[in-house]
Amino acid sequence: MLAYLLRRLIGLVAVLLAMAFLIFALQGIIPADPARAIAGVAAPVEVLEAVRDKLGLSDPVPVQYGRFLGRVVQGDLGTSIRTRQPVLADIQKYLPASLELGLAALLIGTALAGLFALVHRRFPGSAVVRLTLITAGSTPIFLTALLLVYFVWFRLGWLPGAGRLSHRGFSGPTGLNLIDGLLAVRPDIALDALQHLLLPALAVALPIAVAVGRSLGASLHEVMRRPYIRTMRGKGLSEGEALWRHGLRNAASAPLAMLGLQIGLMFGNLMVVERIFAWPGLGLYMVQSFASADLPAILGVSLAFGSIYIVANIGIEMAQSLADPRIGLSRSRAGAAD
Amino acid sequence: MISKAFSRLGGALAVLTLVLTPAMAEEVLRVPLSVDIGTFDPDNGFEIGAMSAIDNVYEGLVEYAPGSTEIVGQLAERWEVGADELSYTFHLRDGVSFHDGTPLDAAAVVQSFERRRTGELALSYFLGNVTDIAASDPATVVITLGHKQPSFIHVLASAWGPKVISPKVFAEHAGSDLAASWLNEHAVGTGPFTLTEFKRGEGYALKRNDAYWGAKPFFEEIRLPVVPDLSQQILQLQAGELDAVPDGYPVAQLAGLPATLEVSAAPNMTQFQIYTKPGTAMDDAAVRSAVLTAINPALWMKDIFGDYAELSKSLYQNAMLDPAVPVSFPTDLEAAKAAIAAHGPVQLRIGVQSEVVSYARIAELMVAQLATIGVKASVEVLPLGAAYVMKGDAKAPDMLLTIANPDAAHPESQAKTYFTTDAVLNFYGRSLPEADALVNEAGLMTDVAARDALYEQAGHMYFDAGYAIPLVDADDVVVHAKGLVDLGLRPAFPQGNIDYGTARWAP
Amino acid sequence: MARRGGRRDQRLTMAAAPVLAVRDLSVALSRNGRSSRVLEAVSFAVAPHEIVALVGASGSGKSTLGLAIQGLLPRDARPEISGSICVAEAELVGAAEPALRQIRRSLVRVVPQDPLSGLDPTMTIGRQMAGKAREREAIAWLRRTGIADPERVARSYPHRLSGGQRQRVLIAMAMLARPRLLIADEPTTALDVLTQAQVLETLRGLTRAEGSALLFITHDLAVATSLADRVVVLEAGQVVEIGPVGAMLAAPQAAATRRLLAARYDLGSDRNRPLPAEGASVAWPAARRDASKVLELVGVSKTLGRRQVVHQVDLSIEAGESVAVVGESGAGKSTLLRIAAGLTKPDAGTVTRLGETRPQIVFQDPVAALTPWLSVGEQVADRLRGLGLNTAERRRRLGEAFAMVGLPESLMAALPGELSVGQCQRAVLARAIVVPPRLLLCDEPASAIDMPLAAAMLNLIGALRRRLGMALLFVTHDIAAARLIGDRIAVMQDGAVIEAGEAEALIARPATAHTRALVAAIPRFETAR
Amino acid sequence: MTWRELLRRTGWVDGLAVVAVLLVTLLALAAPWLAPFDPQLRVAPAFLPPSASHWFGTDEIGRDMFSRVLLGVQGTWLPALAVIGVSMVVGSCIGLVSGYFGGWVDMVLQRATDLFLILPSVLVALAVTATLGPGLINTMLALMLFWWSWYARITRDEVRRLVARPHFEAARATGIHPARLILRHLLPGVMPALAVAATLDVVNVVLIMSLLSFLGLGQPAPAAELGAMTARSLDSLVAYWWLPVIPAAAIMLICLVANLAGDALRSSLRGS
Repeated sequence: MLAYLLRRLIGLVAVLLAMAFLIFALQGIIPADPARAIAGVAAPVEVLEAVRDKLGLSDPVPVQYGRFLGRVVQGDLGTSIRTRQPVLADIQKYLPASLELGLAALLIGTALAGLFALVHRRFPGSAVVRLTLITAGSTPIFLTALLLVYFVWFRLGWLPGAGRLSHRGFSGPTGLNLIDGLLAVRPDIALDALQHLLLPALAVALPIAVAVGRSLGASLHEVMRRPYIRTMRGKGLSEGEALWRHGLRNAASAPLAMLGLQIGLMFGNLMVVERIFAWPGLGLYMVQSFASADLPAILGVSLAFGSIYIVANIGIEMAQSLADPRIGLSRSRAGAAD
Repeated sequence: MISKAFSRLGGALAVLTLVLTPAMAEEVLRVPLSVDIGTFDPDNGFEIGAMSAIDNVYEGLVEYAPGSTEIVGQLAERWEVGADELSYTFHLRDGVSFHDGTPLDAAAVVQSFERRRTGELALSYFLGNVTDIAASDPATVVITLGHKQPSFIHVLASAWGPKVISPKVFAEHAGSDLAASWLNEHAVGTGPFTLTEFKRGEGYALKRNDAYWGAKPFFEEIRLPVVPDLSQQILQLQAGELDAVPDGYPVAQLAGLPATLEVSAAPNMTQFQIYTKPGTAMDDAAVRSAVLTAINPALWMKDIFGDYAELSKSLYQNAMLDPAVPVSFPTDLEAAKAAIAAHGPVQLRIGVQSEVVSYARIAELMVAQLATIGVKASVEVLPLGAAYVMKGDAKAPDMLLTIANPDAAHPESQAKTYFTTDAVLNFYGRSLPEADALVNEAGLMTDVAARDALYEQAGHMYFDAGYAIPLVDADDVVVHAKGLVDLGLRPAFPQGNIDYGTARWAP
Repeated sequence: MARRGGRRDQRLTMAAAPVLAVRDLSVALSRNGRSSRVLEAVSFAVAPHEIVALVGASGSGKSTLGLAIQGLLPRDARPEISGSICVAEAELVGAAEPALRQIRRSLVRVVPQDPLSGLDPTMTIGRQMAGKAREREAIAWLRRTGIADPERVARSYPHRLSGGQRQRVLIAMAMLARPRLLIADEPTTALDVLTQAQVLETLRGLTRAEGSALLFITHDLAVATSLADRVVVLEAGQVVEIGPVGAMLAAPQAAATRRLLAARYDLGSDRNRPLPAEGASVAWPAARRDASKVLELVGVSKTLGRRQVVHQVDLSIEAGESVAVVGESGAGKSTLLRIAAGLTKPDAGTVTRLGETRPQIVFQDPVAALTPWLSVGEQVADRLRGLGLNTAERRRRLGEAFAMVGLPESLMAALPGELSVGQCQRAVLARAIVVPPRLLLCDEPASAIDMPLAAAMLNLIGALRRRLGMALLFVTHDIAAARLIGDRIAVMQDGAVIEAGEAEALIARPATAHTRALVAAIPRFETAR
Repeated sequence: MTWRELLRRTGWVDGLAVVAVLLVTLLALAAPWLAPFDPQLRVAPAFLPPSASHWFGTDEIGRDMFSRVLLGVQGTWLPALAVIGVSMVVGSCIGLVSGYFGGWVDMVLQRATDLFLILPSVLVALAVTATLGPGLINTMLALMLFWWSWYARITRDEVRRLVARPHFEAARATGIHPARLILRHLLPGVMPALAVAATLDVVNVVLIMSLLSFLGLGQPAPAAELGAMTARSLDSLVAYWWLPVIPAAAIMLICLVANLAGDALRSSLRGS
C-alpha cells in the first residue's frame, strides 16, 4: 500500500512536470504578450520592455522553464498578472468554492447515477428512459445551466440562481460554506449555503450522472447474469439482496472508471457553471485569466486541477481495488502463468 | 417522478429562501461587474469595469463634468497655466480630508503624483512629460512640464488620470513597492465612497463617505457583485436583484424591456474602427472603394446598435471633435460589384481582438455585406495580445476590427495612440509623415478651432491613404430599474461608468 | 407451504414421501423470440436419503431441469412451465417469489457446475457463505468438506483458491442449510481426476451423514454409476430410462443409454481398435514408424514467475510414435507441450525437432481455438499460404482435409460460432493436418467436452495419426485416455517426469504412488458399494 | 464477430440509429446544396420567429437559421469525425504496436499513453486554444493532442486480451505470416470496441467544442458551428428562444443518433 502510494506520488510529480512543460512550451510559440496585459493597452514601448524584464519574459524559454520549476519546488507559482497576487494565494482563495461545488456535484452525480441505473434496471430496454438520459447527457452544459437558472430561480423562485451565500461576511475554517455553517452551529448559514449550492451542483452533476448511470446500468445488467449471482439466488437471496450485496460491488469497476473520466471532463464544465452562476471558484478565476493572458495563473490553476484530477484518480483506483480484490494496486504486468 | 420529488424539495426550500433573504434597504445600489477587479490601485488599474469604483473612492485634481468633455475642478478649486505653457498651478479645495481623517494638503498631492510619475506603474506614462511636481504652499501644487502639451489638463481629467492617495497609506504600508501590494485590495482616498469590502470573485462594496466635502451621495452603500455572465445579469436585473446592467445589454432586447426597467443612454467615445494591412487587394483604389461601399456602416448600424449609436464622422470620436467635412462612404453597390468582378476574386481576412459580442456581430455583418459584392471574407479571433505584434507580420489578417477608446477627450490622445508613425497602437506599423507633422503641430496649439482643423486634416489623410476606417460611435447604454437618475455618464469615460456619487432614485 | 394438503393421495403410493416429485413437467424457453420446448412430460421422484443421477448428453435438458427445481429458470427466457414440481411437499410451479426463496433458503440447495465462476469474486468465502454471524458454523462446514485450513479459506477471496477448494466451498455453502435436497449440477467436470474422485466422495459422505437426498446431474455414466442408487437418463428433454444402477448397467433399455455406455471408456477398454462410440469398429492398422527422432528434449527446465514449472525433463518421440503425458493440472505438462511446439523457450536444456513443417497443436477448447470472425475454411486455408499453390490446388487440398476429418465442405464458409462443438473439433484438426506435420501436439483435447464427443475425438486423432504417419504428443489428466491413445505414457508431477514406459505395462505395474492414485481415481462401471 | 453478424444482432431502433449516423454524415456533406438560403447573407429582417418561409426563423442580423443550422451540422459533425478519426488511427496504431509486441515496447508506449490519459484533457485543450488562438484547426489540434491516448489504451487492452485468447495463440501456433496474423486475426477483433468508443465519443467532442465556444475559444463569429451558435446567442434565450435552442437541439439530435448507434454496437458486441 505504502509502496503503491509512493509510486503514484512519483507519477504525480512526473505528470505535473509534463503539464508544466507543455503549457510552457506553448508559451514559447504564442504571440500573446502578458507584459501588454500588465502594462495596459496604451503603454509605451519602454514601459513594456521594463515590465518584460521584470517578469523575466525576455529570457529564452528553457531558462524561464528552469526558473519556474525552481520556484514551483519551493511552492511559489509566481504572481498573477491580473490580480497581482501570488498565484498560490489566489488558488487558496478560490479553491474552496470549486471544491465545494465539485464535491457536491460528484455526490449528486453519483446518487443520480445510482437512481438512473436502478430505473434502467427496472425498465430494461425502455426507449423512453434511454432517450431521456442520452438527451440530458448531450445538452451543452451552458444551456443546461442557464435553463436551470431561468426556470428554477427566475420563473419559479425555488432556489437562488447565483452566488454562494446570501449572508455577507461569514467565513469559516474550511472555506466550504455548508460545512463551515454546520461547524459553527449556524443552521441558517448551512441551509443558505446548501440552497445556493444545489442548482450549480446539479448542472455539473447531470453529465456525470448520465455517463456513470448508463455505465453502471450496463455493468449491472451484465453482472446480474453471472453464475455467482445465480449461486446467491440459489441460496435464497432476493433480487434486491443479490443486487446490493453481490451485484453492485462486482459491477463497480467500469462505472468507477467512467467517474474518473468524467472528473477530467468536469473541470471544463466547472468553468462554465461557475461563470453562469457567479460562483467564485477556480474555474471562474481561470476563465478570467484567459481573457488577460495571465499565464502564471493559467499554469497554476492547470497544475492545481491536474493534481486534483490525479489524486481523484488514485482514489478511484483504490476504490476499484476495494470493490474487487482481484484488481491489485500493483497493476501487475506479468502475464497469467500456465 | 424525479421532477415531482424535486419540485417538492424545491418548494420547501423556496419558502425558506423567502424567510431568510433579508429585505433590501433602499439606499443600496447594486451594479454587477462582469470581471473581477484585478487591482484597486489607481496608478496600476486600467480595467474598464473597475473604473467607476476607483473614481468614486479616489479623486484627482480635475475631472470631466458629467455628460460633457468640459473640464472642471475636483480637488483643485481652480488652476492657472503659466505663460510659457509649461507650468500648471493648482489651488486645492479647502476642508477636504481623506477617509482616514488625514486632511488633504499639497504635500499629499505631490507624494501621490510622484508615485504615479516615477513608480514604474502601469499608468506612469500619464505623467511622462512632467519634470517637476512641487507644493509651493500647503494649498497649492505646481506641476512643470518638459515640453508644451495643451492636452495635459485632459490627461489629469482622464478616468485613468492621477489620483490622490492618503499619505498615511505610504507611511504605514509603503514596503518596497510604494504600497502597491497593499493598494491592490485597499483604498484610502477622498471620494464620496470608501472601499469596505474587497472579495475577488465574489464582489466589492463601497460605503458612503459621510465626511465628503461635496454633495452628500444619495446611496449609503454600493454593492458590486461579480456576475460574469450577461444572461445572468439580465435575469437578476429583471428579478430586481440588481439595479442596473451597466454595459452590454443586448440592443435588440431594449425595445421590449419590462415595465420596471428603463434605459439611460449617452454619447460615448467608443468608436469602432478598421485598420488595414498594407499589401492587400485593398491597395487597389477600385477595390478599396468597393469594400467601403459594402461595409458602409449606414447600411447596418441600426441592425446592431438600434438607436444607440451614430455614424462616425471622422477618425476622431464625434464627442471629441466635430469635423467640418465628415468622411463619406461610396454608395453605389452595383458599381462595387462591377469593380470586384473586374478585379477578380478578392478574399479578405478580418481579425478581431477578442470574442466580444459586438465585435462578432459587426464582423459577421461585414462578412455578409462583403458577400453581396462578391468579396469572400472570413473572421479570425486573434490570440491574446496578438494584435499588438502584427507590425510587419505577413500572416496578420488583412484588416483589424477594433475599438478606439482614448484615455482622454483630446484628439491628440487619439492620433498619438493609433495613427502616428510612433503610435503605440499603430497596429500595422504604417507611416504617413506629412500627417504626423500636422498632428505634432496641432499638439502645440491652444486655439481649439484651429487645432481641431489640423487634426481633422490629418485624419482625412490617414483615411484617404487607407490606414484606417471609422465606422460607428456607440452610445453608453445603461439599463436600470425605473427611477434611477443622474448616472453621471461621461463621454470620455469607459462605457457603463456610473457615478455613484450622483446617482439617486428619482423622488 | 400453502398447498401442503394438495396431493396427499398420490404420494401415498410411494414408500416414503419423496423429497422431490416431478410430474409431467414440461418447460419451454424462448431464445431470440423463438420458443422451444426444453423438457417434455418429465416425471420422476427422489426419496429421502436417496442419490439419484440425472444423466444425459449436452443439450438433453438436464441443467434446465436442475434450474426448474430451484425455481430459477432465467427470466429473460420467458419460461412456460406446466406440470408439477414438489419439494418436500411444497409445490414450486406457480409459487410466489417469496415462497420460492423460502424453499431455496432451507429445502433445496445447489452445487453449481463451474466452481470458478460460481463464487462472488469480491467477497471473502466466509462472508458469502454465511455472513458475519454464522462464520464459525461456516468454518465447521468447510472442515467437514475436507478443507485442511478452513479458517484461512474463510478469510480468503475465491481467486486465491484452487478449483477443488472452490468446489468444496460451494458444497459447504450448500450443506450449511442442511437442505432436504441437494442438486449437484456436473460439479466435477472442470476438475482433475484425483480431485474429482475426492469431491465425489465428499459429496456422498456429507449427504449421507446429513440425510439429504442428492440429485446428481452428469453426462458421465461412469461417474453416475459409481455414485448413485438410481439413474434417470434424459434425452432431448424426455426421460428415456429410469431405474436402479445395477439393472441399467446389466440391461440398458433405451438406445440413448446404450450410446452413452458405448462412448464410455475406462482402463478396461480395448486399445487396439477405435472406441465403439459410432457403431462397431475394426482394429487399428499398424502405425508407420521409424527410429528417427521427430522430437528430442534433453534436460529441459522452465521457470515461470517464481515457480519452476518444468524441471529437467528428457523426452523423445520417434517418427509415427504416440506419447501421452499424464499429470494433474499444474504438473507442467502444458508448458512442456508449448516448449515442444517452440512457443515457449526453455530456460535450460535443448530441444531438437525434425522436419521443416512446424509441429501443429490441437488445443483444449476447440471453439475457443478458432478465430470467431473468420470462416472455418479461411482459417484452415491459412496454412496453405506461402506454399506456392495455385487456387485450384489450394481448393483441392482444403477439400481433402475437410473430408479426412469428416466435415462437409458446405461448412467451409461458416463461422465457428455457427458450428457445434464436435464440428469445431474437426475443423481444428483439419487446420492441423491440411499440411501434415511430422509431429502433432494435443493439449487435453478431450477434457472439456461430453463423453461421446471425447470418444469421437480420440478415435479421430488415432485414425489421422496412423493415416498421415504423424508422431503424437498427447497431454491429458486422464490416464484412461492416455492409455488408449499413447504407445508410451509419461507421468508428470511437479514439473518432473516421475515415471515413463509402455502404456499397458505402466498401468499394470505403476512404480510410483502418484501413478497408482491416478489409476485408482478412474471411475469404473460398477457401483462403489 | 463480423460486421455482418453485428448488424444482424442490432434491433430496429439501433439499426435505424446506425443508418441515421450515415444520414447525418450525408447531410453534413451536402449541407451547402440543401440549404434554401445562403447562410452568409441577410435574407430577411432579424429575429423572425420560425415560420413557413423560414423554418427555424432568422438570426440577429437576418440570416436564415435553417440554412445556418444545416451548415452548422457540417461545421460540427465533420470536425468531430475528423478529430475522432485521426485520433483513432494514431491511437490504434500505437495501441497495436504496444499490445502486440509487449515487453519494453509496451512499457514505454504505455507510460507515454498514461501521461496523456492522466492529463485533464479539457483543461489543457482550453489552455492550448487560449494560447494558439481560437479557430477550428487549433481546436481540433488541441483535442487530438489528447484524444489519441484514449484509443491507444482501448486498442492496447483489447489486443492484450485477444493475444491471450486461445484462438490467437492457436492461429499463431500454426505459423502463418505475422502480417496476416495481425490484419486478419487481431485487428477485426479490435475494431468493434474502437467503433463503440468512437461513436460514444462524438458526444464528448461536440460538447467540448461547444464549451470552448462558450468560453470564447471556439470558432470565430460567422462560422456556423452549432455549439458556437448556441453559446453566442445565449443572452437571447428569454427574448428569442429559438436562437440558442434550435442549434442546441441539433447538437442533442446528433449526439442522440451517435449514442444510439454506439449503444447498438455495444449491445450487439455483448451479444445481448
